[in-house]
Amino acid sequence: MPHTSELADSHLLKKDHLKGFLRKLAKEYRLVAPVRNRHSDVLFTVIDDLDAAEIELNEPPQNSLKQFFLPQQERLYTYTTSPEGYDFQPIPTSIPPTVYFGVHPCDLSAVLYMDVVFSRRQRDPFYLRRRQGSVLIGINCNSPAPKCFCNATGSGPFIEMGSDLQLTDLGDRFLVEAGRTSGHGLIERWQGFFAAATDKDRAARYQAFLEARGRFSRQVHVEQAIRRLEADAVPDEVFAELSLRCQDCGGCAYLCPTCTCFTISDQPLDAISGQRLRSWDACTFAGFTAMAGGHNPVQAKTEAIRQRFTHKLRDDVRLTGRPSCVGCGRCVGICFGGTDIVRFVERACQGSL
Amino acid sequence: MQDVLTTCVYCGCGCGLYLHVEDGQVRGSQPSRHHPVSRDNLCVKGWHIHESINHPDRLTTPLIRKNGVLTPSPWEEALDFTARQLGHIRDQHSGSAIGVLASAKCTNEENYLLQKFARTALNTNNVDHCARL
Amino acid sequence: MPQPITDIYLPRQAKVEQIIVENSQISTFVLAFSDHTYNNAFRHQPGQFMMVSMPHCGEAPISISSTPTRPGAIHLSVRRAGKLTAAMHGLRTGDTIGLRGPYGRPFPMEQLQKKDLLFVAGGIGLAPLRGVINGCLDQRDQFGTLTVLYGSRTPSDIAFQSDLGLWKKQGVDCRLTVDAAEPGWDGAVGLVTSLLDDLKPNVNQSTTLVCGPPLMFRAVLGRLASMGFSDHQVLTTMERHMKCGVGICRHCHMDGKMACADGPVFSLAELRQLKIMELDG
Amino acid sequence: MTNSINEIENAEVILVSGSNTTEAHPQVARRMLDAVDRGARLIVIDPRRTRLAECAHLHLALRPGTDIPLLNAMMRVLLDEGLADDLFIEMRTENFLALRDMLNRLDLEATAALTGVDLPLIRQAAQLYGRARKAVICYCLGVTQHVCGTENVQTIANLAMLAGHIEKEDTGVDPLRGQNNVQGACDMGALPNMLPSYQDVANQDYRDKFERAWGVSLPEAPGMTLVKMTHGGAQGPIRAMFIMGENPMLSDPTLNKVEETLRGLDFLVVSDIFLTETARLAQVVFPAACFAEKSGSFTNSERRVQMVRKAVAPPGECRADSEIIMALSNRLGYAMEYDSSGEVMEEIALLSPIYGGMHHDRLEQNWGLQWPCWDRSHAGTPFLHKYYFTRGKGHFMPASHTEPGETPDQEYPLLLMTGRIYHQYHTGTMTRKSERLSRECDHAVLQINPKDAKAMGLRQGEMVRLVSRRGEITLAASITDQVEPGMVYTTFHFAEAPINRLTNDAFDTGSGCPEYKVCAVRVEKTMSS
Repeated sequence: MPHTSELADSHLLKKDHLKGFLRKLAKEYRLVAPVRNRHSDVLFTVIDDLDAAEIELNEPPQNSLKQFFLPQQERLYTYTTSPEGYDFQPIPTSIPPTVYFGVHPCDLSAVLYMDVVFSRRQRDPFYLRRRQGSVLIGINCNSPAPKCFCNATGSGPFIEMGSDLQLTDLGDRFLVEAGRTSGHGLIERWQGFFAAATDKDRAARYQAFLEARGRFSRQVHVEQAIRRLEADAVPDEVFAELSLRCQDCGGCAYLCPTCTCFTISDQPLDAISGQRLRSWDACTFAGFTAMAGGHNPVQAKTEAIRQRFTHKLRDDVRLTGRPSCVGCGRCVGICFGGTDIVRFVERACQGSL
Repeated sequence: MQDVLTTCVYCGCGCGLYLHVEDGQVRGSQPSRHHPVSRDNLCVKGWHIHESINHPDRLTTPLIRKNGVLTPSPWEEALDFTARQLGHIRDQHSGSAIGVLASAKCTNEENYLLQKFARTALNTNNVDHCARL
Repeated sequence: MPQPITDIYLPRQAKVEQIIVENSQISTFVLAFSDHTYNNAFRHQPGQFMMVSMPHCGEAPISISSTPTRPGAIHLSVRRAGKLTAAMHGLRTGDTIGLRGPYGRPFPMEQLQKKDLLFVAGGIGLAPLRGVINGCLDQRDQFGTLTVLYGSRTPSDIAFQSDLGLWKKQGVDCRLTVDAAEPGWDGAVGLVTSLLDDLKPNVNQSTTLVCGPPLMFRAVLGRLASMGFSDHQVLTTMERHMKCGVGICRHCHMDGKMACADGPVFSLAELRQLKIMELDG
Repeated sequence: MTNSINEIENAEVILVSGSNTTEAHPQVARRMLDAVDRGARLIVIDPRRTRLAECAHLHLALRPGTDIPLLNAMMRVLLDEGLADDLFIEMRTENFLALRDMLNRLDLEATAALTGVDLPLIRQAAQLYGRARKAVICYCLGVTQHVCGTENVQTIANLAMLAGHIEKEDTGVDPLRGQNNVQGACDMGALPNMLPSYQDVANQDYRDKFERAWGVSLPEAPGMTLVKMTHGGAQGPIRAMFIMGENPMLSDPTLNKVEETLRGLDFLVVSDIFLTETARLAQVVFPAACFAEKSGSFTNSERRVQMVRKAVAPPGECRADSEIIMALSNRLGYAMEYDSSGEVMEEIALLSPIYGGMHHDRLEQNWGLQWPCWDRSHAGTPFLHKYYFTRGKGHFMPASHTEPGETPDQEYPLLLMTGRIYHQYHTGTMTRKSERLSRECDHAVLQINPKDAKAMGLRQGEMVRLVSRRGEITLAASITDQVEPGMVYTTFHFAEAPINRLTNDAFDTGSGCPEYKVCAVRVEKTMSS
């Protein structure tokens, strides 16, 4: 990671003025940010009342931006059957231009990955209509949370790309780097909020990065696991052991910011009409691969678990040069049986250096 | 777009989960991270709880059996008819000719009201639920 | 400015023009898009598939069994397997269904030119090969000898009988076998591999196209290897559960490849790189 | 549960009996597996090799219905090896001598043989449990759904008291409650013999209290239990029923009898969110709001009372059950006027001591409160029986083996057990509406051992007819060594294969709990196969 941003266009925003800046943004955009609610949970939330919302930039939010671009359940079409035929009507959805504020590097990396998934082979209209017109304002992580391991996946704790504006907390002020044309536009538009950053500020950013890098509480050897998978050197017993513990909840995939598997299904409304839905799916479910008539080419749980980890740590590395695990730690410690990616990496690397 | 914390209905564990509401419909669910039971994850049933809430097969109007067929009817008619029937049996036989089943899936408040209703309005202790199933 | 994005998931209405009953479980549906302009412009390549919509049933991938050399109609040969295909078997001429496609990597027809082609199929597996065979016949001078080996459960299960008859007339070496004979059957009985024993192909000149259930597939591969076919000379088409058809949803994953977009046609050499149940058992 | 769910992960030894925890209580299983990862020992008592049993250090695959002899044998081992907690027994229990005498008379070899579990395995389990400093017992319907369910529970209590494994944090006896608010429905007095907060309806003092609050005189005699109400027959004493959110036409034993009873009623009114098998028989069906469309509270298995919050408006004309009850009550001459569920809770707090400090404003904060919560200053009770048992001293109740209500014979040679499966909930009214849950599991299967399947010439997935003295159903065979030879197992979620047409209506006289875990059946091949 270079020690200063490649984009030298950096500015200062005093923390005192953050809310003022967000208020300006909220006049022209829908504002989404991590908010600590009255139950003490932190969720990316659509903010209607900026003064009532407690924006939380340290504790990572429990949800990611996935649900905004690929909703858990989305209505695609209504259909009708009549003597004239079988007809599909797209369901129009107007997604207001949205600023996603306070996005951590892991989640920014995840959005970049989703952009690839939903436009590499084919441009996915439903993803893109939600993704287009969105502005991402990232925040680098000065103090990674205990479950985080983005240092091992190359997606944090600081990030150089992916956002329109990237913030670094320098105590009483944010260093603001404009990553894209749209980011420059935002700063230009509300330039009264920003002061020019000096080399001293950029040095402070580098210092914060160095300190953040030292704050990870665990070493997860993702790169080694990738090499072991690529060499087909992970013993079958590892997958067998993990699959025995998998309780089939789907939680790891649903919480994961880069798990984009989905299913499409019809829901009848009455005898002659219905709606076509798209919803999250998980490759660990037996029904994910089962074909009509019952045959399943993935015959054992072990193979489903193998698919989950090889996809993230081998296939996507082949495709994009980096794993699609972004080290956010959401799946860690939440698995009913303890079959998370960190345990996989540990097991996969056992007995090798 | 809004996430409302509530309690899962799919077993006695009692997970805290958020229902994701979009355009007045529940379109998803997710666990509460800090809830002592759910602790940031749900079982497969909890993760798909929205599918039964917004399902088109939901009953949406009172039904009264007319000429042998359950027929959509106005609330007032259904309530009046039911009260008349229950009142008739209570008065003709006694409250003990009426049985009331409460529900292990309904709220405490509703169960309280239903047993109170049985014991007061219907004058019977014949109130139970499938506690043992 | 956001660019308008083509709605790749929107099915187009197509009309059932004709239904050919192939056997008790398989029918071929002859379809044309209701939009005539679209229908006339529609082109596919053999080995590709369509995503078929049926009311209340969602979508399923069905391989195209017609040849692009005969445009104007799309043939889908369908075996009754699940909810959607069962609903298709309830269709009548004039009914409409939803279609989108064509999708997937087709058979490499240019590589097959001048080659002797050996087709080995079981049951519904002949459907994706039917388009290739008819295409070869329509451009007969571009291909070498054509041989079709086809296995069925019983004589009354033999599908595509009219095609088989026409192919024979046009000089295709068609050989049939059944798992279990019935009265009146004087043909071969046994696995389709046994038909291979009688063949003396010019292996260097040949390519084999195999399609059938996993057990048959594995048996045929073994036999072909002992006959001297290299993995590059064996082509097949894979069947998987699919939802998007365009390589996004991942239901059809095959150890890193997507059957819908990287396939469904693969050479055996490509498949050998993958951990898949068809080869590993 | 006497403990909180989170305490389970701190136990050193976890003894699970008659609970398919990974399928029916996933969050509890999560704690068990976490505990195992931290070094805890897991003992599973279950006739089937469940997924949890596969993860266990010891699996005692007992013959169904022999819980009491198995636990008695474990207790005898504790006594013989000096692992009984003498101080605890002395300070906190009574009637120990009766238990000791019974145990000392026990023929250990013969008792073990009765259970079908090897004695060394029983001994090992007893030693693990007895030596632990913190040990929990989790049990579920596999223990209670027997004719001797009450004795089974008492025997579990005997074991815990003998080892002194109760009254401490991370230590205790934890019955896992099946349905989301079965605990609350009991707490609220939706029971024929109990007013809210387990105040006996036969007790004049309690009745006086409620009569003053409610302004009417209350019936004295305890009412009929659910099984009695639904099994009275066409000419039974019950002439009308009001059923709110239950589906006895799938959930109750001996369904033919239930159907006869419900069809024979003069009047049946059902309030539900979908048109259930029961609602189809009704004269009036009310469309109810579901949990996402109303506010109130549920009480979970660890006695935690937590808020249910309204997220969306009910569809169509649906109304909350509370509105329906009030409208009917007002029409029947008993005025009910509550403006909110919070107002109802205020009345509950007034009349139910264990809910005394529970008001919605308090439940809104933190994550609810665990009862008993005596008043507004009380913080609730994470684990029960600290310092004293509810009834004073813990009373040992020695029990001996009781045969099930029906055992296999020549005509019905197989033993049928019923239970739940992970992807479905109860009668499937809600879960079967889910595309995903249905995709993963949409039909009932009959688990049968490979030996029995081979003897009958069954193939995997073949449709078979399952017959008992009370009825028959058709379902697919699933050949698996999860069940022992001579046993078969299926679930009750599916209306297409209503297993409760077959189950026995023998029930536990102590609790009224039907014996779902044992009845005699035979398997027949269907014509089509």
